[in-house]
Amino acid sequence: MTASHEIETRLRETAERLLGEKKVDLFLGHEKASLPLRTTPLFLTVAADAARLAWNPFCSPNLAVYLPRLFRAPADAREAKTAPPRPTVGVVLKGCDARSVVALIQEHQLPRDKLVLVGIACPGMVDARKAERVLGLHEALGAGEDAHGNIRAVVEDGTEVTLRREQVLADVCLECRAPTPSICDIVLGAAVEPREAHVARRQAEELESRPADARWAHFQQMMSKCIRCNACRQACPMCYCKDCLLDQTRPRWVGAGTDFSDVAIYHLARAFHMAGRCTACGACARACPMGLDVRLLVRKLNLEVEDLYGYRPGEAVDATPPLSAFAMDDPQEFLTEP
Amino acid sequence: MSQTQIVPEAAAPRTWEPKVVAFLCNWCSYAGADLAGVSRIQYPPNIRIIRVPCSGRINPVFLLRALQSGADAVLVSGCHPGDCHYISGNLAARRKFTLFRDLLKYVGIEPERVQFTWVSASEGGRFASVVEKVVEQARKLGPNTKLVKRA
Amino acid sequence: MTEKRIPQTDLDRLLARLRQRAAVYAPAEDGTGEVVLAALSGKESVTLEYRNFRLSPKALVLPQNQTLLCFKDGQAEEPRLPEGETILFGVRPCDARALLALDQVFLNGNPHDPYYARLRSGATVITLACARPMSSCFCTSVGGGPGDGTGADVLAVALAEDLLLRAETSKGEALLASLADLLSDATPAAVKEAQEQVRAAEDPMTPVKVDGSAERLRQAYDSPLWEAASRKCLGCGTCSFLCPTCHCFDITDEVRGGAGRRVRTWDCCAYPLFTLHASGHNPRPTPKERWRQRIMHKFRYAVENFDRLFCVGCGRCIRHCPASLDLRTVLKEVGA
Amino acid sequence: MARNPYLPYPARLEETIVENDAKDIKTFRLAFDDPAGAAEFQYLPGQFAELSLPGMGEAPFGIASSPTETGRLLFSVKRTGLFTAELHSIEPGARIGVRGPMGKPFPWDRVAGKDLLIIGGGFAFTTLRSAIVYILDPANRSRFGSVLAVYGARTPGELMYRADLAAWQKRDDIGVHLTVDKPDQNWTQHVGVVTAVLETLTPSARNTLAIVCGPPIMIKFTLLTLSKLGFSDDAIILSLEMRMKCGIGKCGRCNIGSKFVCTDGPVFTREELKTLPVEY
Repeated sequence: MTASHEIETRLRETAERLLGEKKVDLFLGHEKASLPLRTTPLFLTVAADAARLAWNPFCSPNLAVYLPRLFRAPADAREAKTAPPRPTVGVVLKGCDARSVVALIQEHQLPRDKLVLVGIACPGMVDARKAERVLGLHEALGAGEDAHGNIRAVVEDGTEVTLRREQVLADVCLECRAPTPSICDIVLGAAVEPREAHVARRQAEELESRPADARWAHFQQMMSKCIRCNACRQACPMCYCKDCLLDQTRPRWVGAGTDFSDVAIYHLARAFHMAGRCTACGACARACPMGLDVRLLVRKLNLEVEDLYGYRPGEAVDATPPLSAFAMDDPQEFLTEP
Repeated sequence: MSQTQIVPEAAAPRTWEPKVVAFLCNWCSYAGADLAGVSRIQYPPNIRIIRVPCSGRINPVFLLRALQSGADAVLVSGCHPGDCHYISGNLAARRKFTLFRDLLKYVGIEPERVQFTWVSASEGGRFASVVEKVVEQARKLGPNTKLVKRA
Repeated sequence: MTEKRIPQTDLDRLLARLRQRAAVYAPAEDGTGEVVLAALSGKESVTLEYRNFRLSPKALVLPQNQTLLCFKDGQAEEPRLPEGETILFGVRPCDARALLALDQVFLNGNPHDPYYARLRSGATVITLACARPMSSCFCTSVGGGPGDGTGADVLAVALAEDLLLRAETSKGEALLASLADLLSDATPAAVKEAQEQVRAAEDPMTPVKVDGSAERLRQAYDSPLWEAASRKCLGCGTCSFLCPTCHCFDITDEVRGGAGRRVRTWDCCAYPLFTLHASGHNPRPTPKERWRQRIMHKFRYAVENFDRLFCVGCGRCIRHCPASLDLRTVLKEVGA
Repeated sequence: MARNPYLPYPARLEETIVENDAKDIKTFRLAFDDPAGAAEFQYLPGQFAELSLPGMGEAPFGIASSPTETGRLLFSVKRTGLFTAELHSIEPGARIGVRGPMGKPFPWDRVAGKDLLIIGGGFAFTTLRSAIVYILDPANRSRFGSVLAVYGARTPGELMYRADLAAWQKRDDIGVHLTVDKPDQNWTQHVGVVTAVLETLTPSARNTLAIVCGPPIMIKFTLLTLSKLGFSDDAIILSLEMRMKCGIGKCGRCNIGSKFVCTDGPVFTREELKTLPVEY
C-alpha cells in the first residue's frame, strides 16, 4: 500500500500538469471539508489550485455522479447550437468510482475520449458516521491517518484518539472486490488486494433463511425511518435519468409522503432499477441522512444477476448490461403453468 | 391508466374475494383472454384486465402500484418466447420479472402475489386455467396487507 | 422570575407527572444507540447525554404528512384536527427558536394555518440548554445561544446534580406551578453555575458573520459564487428535511373512487419539480438558482418579510450534506 | 371561527364553452352549491382562485368573469397538464371546488379617473376580459376615462371571447383593436404583432395606465414599445403566473425574491418587478 501523502503529492502534480498543459478543462477531485472525517468535491480549472486536492481516508464521495451532467446536450435544439463545446474532464477515481464510470460509458452517458481518468488504488474509505459512533459523545475536531493506516482523531479537549481502520471503514469498502481501478489512463499507488467479497452473499443468505414475515418485518423496521429526501437516489451515479419515474405526476406512481407503502415502493422501485447496474460504491448509504444501509435490496439483486446471467456491473465497457439483453434459454421456472 | 381508475377498497373479510389485476399483452394474451370469452370457457370473475402493447412495456412499478391500490395479486402475461410481436419484448421482460419476483420474495412479500405466464392468441383454455390457478393461490394467501395503502 | 430546581434523580418522576397531562416527547435511546426525541410510553430510559437529535422537532408541529381535506363521494370535508396536548422535553435552544420562524409563516398573517395552529398551541416546549455545542453549531451567530430561552416555555439547564428550570412564558409558569411539589427554589450558586456553563458553551463557537446579510445577499445575487457552490449540490432534500425552519410543502391528492384525502408533505426547493410549470417552463431551472434560493430565503427574503433569519445555526445541513457543502463558507464568501 | 383556508367552496360545473378552434381552451361557468359561499366569494378583476377536483388536486386560474356579472363565475383554461386535462373532460353537473378569491386585483383605486390601455395576447386574456366587463358596467364606466384595448392572437380562431369582442367593438365607450399573425380569408382587422398595432395607434401615455397580459415574448416587446410611447414603469401593470400549491403564502414555491405571487401578486407594476430577481 502506498502512503496516502505520497499519492496526494503525485495527484497534485498530475492535476497541475493536466490543467497546465491544457489536457483537461476541468479536474474533479476531493478537497478538505469544513468538518473532519469528510472531504468535499473540488472542481478545479486552474493549475495553480492543484494544491487544494486531497487524498486521504476520507475521500469517500463518488465523483462519477457529477460527470453525466457535464456532457448532457441541451434539450433545446436552439440552445444546442450555441452551447459551448464539450469539455475534457480529468477525474479522480477509486475502484468503485471507476466501475461507475465504466457503467456510465456502457450506457452511453459519458464520452470516453473526453475523459482523463486518474485512478487511485483504494485501501478503503472511512465512514464518518461509524467513526462518530465510536467516538460517542466526543466530537472529532480534526482527523488524520497514522503510519499504520489507522485514524487519529483529535477531540474537544485536545486528546488524540486512535480508531482502528477496519473498525471505521465503510461497510461497502469491507466487501470491495475491485479496489484498484481498471480502466484508468493514469493509476497512482500500488494495487490493493480485493476484500471479502462473500460478505454480501452471507448477509443475503442470512436474511433469506428467515421466514417471510420476519423478512418483511426487517424491511419495514429499517425503511420506516426513511424520510423520502431522495438523497440515496441523488447521490447515485447511475441515477442520471432526467425525469425519474418516481417523481412523475402524470400519473403519480408513488405517493410523496412517508406512508410505509410509499416508502416501500420507492425503495423497491429504486433497487429494481439498479439491478445489474449498481457498481457497489455505497454512495446511497453514505448519503442517507438517517444512516440507513439502503444498499440492502440492490446487493441482493446484483447477486441474482451474477448467478443467473454471469454478469458483474462496471467491469467491462464493451459488455451488455444483463437487463438490456436476453437469451432464448434464460431460466423461466418461475412462470405460472396451468 | 388514470389515477381515478383504481381498484376499490378491500371488502370485509367475511365476503372477501381476491382481486387480481392482469396485465395482458395486446397481441397474444389479450387475444387469448378474448378467445376464452368467445369460447364461453368459465374462469373466475376476480380478474381485472389491463391491456398493454407488450409484456416488455410493463415496468414493475405498475405491479407495485396495483398491489398498493388494493390488488391481492397481479398477473402478467405475454406471448410465448419466439412469438413476440416486437421480436423480443417478452424475452427482455422475462429477465425483469425473474429479478422482480426475487426482490419481492427477499423483502417478505409472497411471490405468488406476482405471477407471470405466456398465453398465445389461440390458448383460451390455457388463459382460463392460469387465471383459475392465480385466483386460487391468491385466495389461499388471503388479503394483501403488506403493500396496500390504507386511506 | 425565580429559578426552580429538581434533582436529576427525580427526572423520571417529573416526566411521569407530565405524562399524566400530555403526550411527552423526551430524549431516549432508540435501540440503535442513537438518542432521539421519543414519544414516551414510560418504558424508555430518558437520558440527558446527547448533543442534538438528528431530526429537528418540527415534525411535531408540521408533520411530514398531514391530511388537509378528506373526500367522500367527491365532496371535500375538513378532517378532525388532532386533539390533546404535547410536551417536548429536551429540545435544544436552536430548535426551540426555530419554532418562532415557523410561527411567523403559519400563524402570523392572514389567513393562519389551522392544522399548524392546533399542534402548536397544544405544544409546551421545555428547552434543555446545550453544554457542549458541536463544531457545526453556530447559533450564537444567528441570534441564539446555548442557553437561549427564545421559543421555550421553560428553559432547563442540566447542572452537575440538578436540573435548573426557569419559566420563559406564562404557559411555562403555569406548568412549573403545577409541579411545585416536585420543585424547590434554586440557590444563587446554582443560577451562577448555570450561567457559567452557558458561557463556557458559547466560547468555542466560531462566529459566522450574518449581520447585514439581507443587503449583502441582495448585492451578491448575480455573483459567480452561486454557480461555484451549487456545482457540488446533488439536489437531494437532506438539508431541507433536517432543517428546523424549512417549511415548504407540497399538496397532493390520494383518492380512490371519489374517496380519499388531500395531503400536504414536506417539499424542498432543491428539487427541479418544485417550481416546474405545467407548460415546461421552470423559473429556477438549474441547481444554481435553486441553491441560491435556499440561502436567499433564509438570510435575505425572511429578513425582508419578517425581520428574522430563517436559520438557527443548528448545523444539521452541514453535518449531513452528502457533498459536505457548508453554508457558512458561502456566507463568508458573500461577506454576509 | 375563520373558515379553513384549505377548504374549497363546493360548486358545480354549469356550462363549458369552447373558446378556440384548436379546442384546447375552454371557459367553465361554475355555480356555488351554497348561496352563502357565493356571498363570501367577493372578488375584483385581476384576482384568481384555485379550482379543485378530488384526486386531481388543485390549480390556480385567473377569474375571467367580472363581479358585476352576478351569478356568473367564469374560468378560461388551456389544456396543458394533468389537472387541466381532467377539467377539460368533465361534464356539466360535475362537482368542482373553488378556493379563493386569492391575490391582489388590478389596482382599481389607482385606475379611477385615468385612461386605460389594455393589451392582451393569446390565451392570457382572461382577467383582462374580467377587467373590461367590470369597466363597461354602467355603474362603473363613469369612474374611468377612455379605454383602449389591443388584443392579439396567432390566428383569428385563437381569439377568445369572440362574442364579447364583437359586442365591445360596437360600443363607442371603448376602442377594441384585434390583430392576428396569420389572417384567414375573412379577416378584415389588423395583421401583425400587438406592438405593430400599438405603434400605429400611438396611444398617449398621459394620465394613462397600461395593463399587459400575454406570453413572455409578447410582454418583452410590448414593454419596449410602451417605454417608447412614454409609459413610466409605474404606469405599466402586469400579471404573473407561477406554480402554486397553497395559494395563501405558506407552501413557499411561488416566491420571486421576498414576494409571493399568490399573496403579493399576481398583479405587479413593472416598477415593482424591476426590484425583484428575474425568477419568473
